[in-house]
Amino acid sequence: MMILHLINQSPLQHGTLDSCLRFIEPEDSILLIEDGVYGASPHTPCREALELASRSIKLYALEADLSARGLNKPLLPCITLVSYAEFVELSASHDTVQSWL
Amino acid sequence: MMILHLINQSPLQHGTLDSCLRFIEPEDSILLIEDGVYGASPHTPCREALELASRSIKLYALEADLSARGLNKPLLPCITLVSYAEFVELSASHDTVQSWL
Amino acid sequence: MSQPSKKILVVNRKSPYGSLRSREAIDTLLVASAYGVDVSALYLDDGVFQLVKSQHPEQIQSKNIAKMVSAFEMYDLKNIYVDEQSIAYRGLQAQDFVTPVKVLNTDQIKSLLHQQDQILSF
Amino acid sequence: MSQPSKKILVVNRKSPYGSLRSREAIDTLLVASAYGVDVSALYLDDGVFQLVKSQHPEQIQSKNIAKMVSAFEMYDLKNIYVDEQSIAYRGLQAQDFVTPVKVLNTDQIKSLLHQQDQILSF
Amino acid sequence: MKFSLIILDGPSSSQSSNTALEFAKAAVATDHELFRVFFASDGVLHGSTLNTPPQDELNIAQAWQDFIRLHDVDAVVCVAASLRRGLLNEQEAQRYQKPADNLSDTMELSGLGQLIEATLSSDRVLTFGN
Amino acid sequence: MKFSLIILDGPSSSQSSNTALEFAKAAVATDHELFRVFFASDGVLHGSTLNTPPQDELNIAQAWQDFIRLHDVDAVVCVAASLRRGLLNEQEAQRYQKPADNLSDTMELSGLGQLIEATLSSDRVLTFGN
Repeated sequence: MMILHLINQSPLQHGTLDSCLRFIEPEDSILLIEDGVYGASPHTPCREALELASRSIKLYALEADLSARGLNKPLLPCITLVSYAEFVELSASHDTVQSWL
Repeated sequence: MMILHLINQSPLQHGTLDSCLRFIEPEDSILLIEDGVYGASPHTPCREALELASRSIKLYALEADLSARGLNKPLLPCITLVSYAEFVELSASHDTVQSWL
Repeated sequence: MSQPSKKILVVNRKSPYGSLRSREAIDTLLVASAYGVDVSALYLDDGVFQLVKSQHPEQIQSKNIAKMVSAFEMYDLKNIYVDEQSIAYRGLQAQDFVTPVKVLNTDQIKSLLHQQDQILSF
Repeated sequence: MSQPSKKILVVNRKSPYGSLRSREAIDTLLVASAYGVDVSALYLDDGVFQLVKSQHPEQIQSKNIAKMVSAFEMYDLKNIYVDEQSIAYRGLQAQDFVTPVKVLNTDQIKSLLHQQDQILSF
Repeated sequence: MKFSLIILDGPSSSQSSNTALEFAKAAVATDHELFRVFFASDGVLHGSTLNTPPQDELNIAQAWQDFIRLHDVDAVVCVAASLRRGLLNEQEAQRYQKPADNLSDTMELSGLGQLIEATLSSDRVLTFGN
Repeated sequence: MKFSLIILDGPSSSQSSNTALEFAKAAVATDHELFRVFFASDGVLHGSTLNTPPQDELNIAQAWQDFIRLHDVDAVVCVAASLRRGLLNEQEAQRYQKPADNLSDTMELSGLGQLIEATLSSDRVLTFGN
């Protein structure tokens, strides 16, 4: 069973992404949305953990949320940008979707 | 000018208390309320930072919030429990009150 | 309900009194159980504080979350899981909780999450 | 208003679009300034993201926070402070911001906070 | 594929219900089915007919109601959460002798059983909130 | 001493307005003065007359309204925040042609100027929220 993990809180102020990263399995994916997209910046302390995770799983970030926040500059290369339509397709292509509230 | 700093988020999941601790001055006080009172437990990673802070400032926690959460067991000895009435008096005896939202 | 049986997990990461989410998760668990659904609960991070004994929220004018949790047994809610690391980090042990819980390590939680048909969060 | 002059500081620790708090802080600053109050703003932690250039929130159906911030100069809001450590931690520099800011180190922020008559947070 | 969505945050307190609406629009545009949208917790406030934001600002509650009407979506508002938060239809307003009602007729008041049913009947359930 | 309080969170989304109310009660009980309570952001939802929680549960919006009436507290609800969140008095409901109004008469709709004035006129201002 592949899980799509949704992270919508800033990894800079909340422990949510760290918790999620403890429980990922190969074939899972993480999608950063809303304030979660701050994790896609190469200048944050979660960079190493995300780069490590990207060896076994896929990492995505919602493009609309990145643009909104002015984060269109260089992002972590291990992160793929997606549209809302691709968000829907990711939800369909994984077996379950877990929101890390 | 003495500041009463209010912390109402759990120091275990949020960076709020850490931010506050950067800016305290001698004669300031910190009052833990709501989920902030989890910081009064001796079993948390903020213990050291609070014990260090307690050398220069006073640390308080709202008793009603501790009781609600079942945290009446041994607490950090550097923390003084206060009632709502004492919360009012602390607000009056400091020059300003800063809520760390 | 005559739907095919599905495994549902309710994940709790929030403290008991900071918001109403703890109660909404509990209500959902009780309703799911009453409907005979194969439902489990996982308490992670500050969520484990929902389960601790000796909660006395009278002074903050709130209903007692621990009391609501202690009804789990009566409702035949047996699959209550807590994260070993979250409770150790908070100085808690299994006997500090108001209901029997199964303490899981990281690998066990990984496999619990990956066995579910749906995961709900509050 | 004929009240005695007081120094008011509005502290921002929240990101621009996760909630409406950023807008409420901005509205408060603009009103305070219009009333001739001695008001300053301090951006800490994720709050510094409110000030960055190139925000394009059209796709998320929100008003542009950076555009609102860039009105500060017109409203004579000059005391806009940012925390050096918060911006360094996020890979930001003073020229990434839409309005002129004063970058303060920890000691300078300590004394800024301790000079205020009232501190508002959103 | 059948999706259900759970909306937990209020219309003016977080971005999450807007994300959920964009998700819902993209889902129906790509020929997926929305089995149900369940508004719980502060999410029930999306059912209000009284929200009046400035003209140049999105009325997200209204946007949800319009979307639900346009696509004939099964939209349920958790009744316990609604009563707590002052969201009433005509019947509940009468029952509790309240002076007004404010729930959109695009949404139905019902219990958590509808959430459980949606979870069992849908291929995927997504929770939006903070 | 003159206190003013700012309430930012809604009645059912956080504990903070209950903390504020207990603070307010303790303040008046110890002969301090409440200059003003300003409800901003989701805090404006405390002005609703329609909240109907279960009998055995605190109605915190009603509790605030009762406290304000009992002690004749100057209570202001931010008008922009209220309109956005569907909290209307009769006048605003008419102006925007909305079918109902739901704001308690214990509170006055007004602008952020009242918040600034409270900040200047009070010895201490406390913000409650998350």
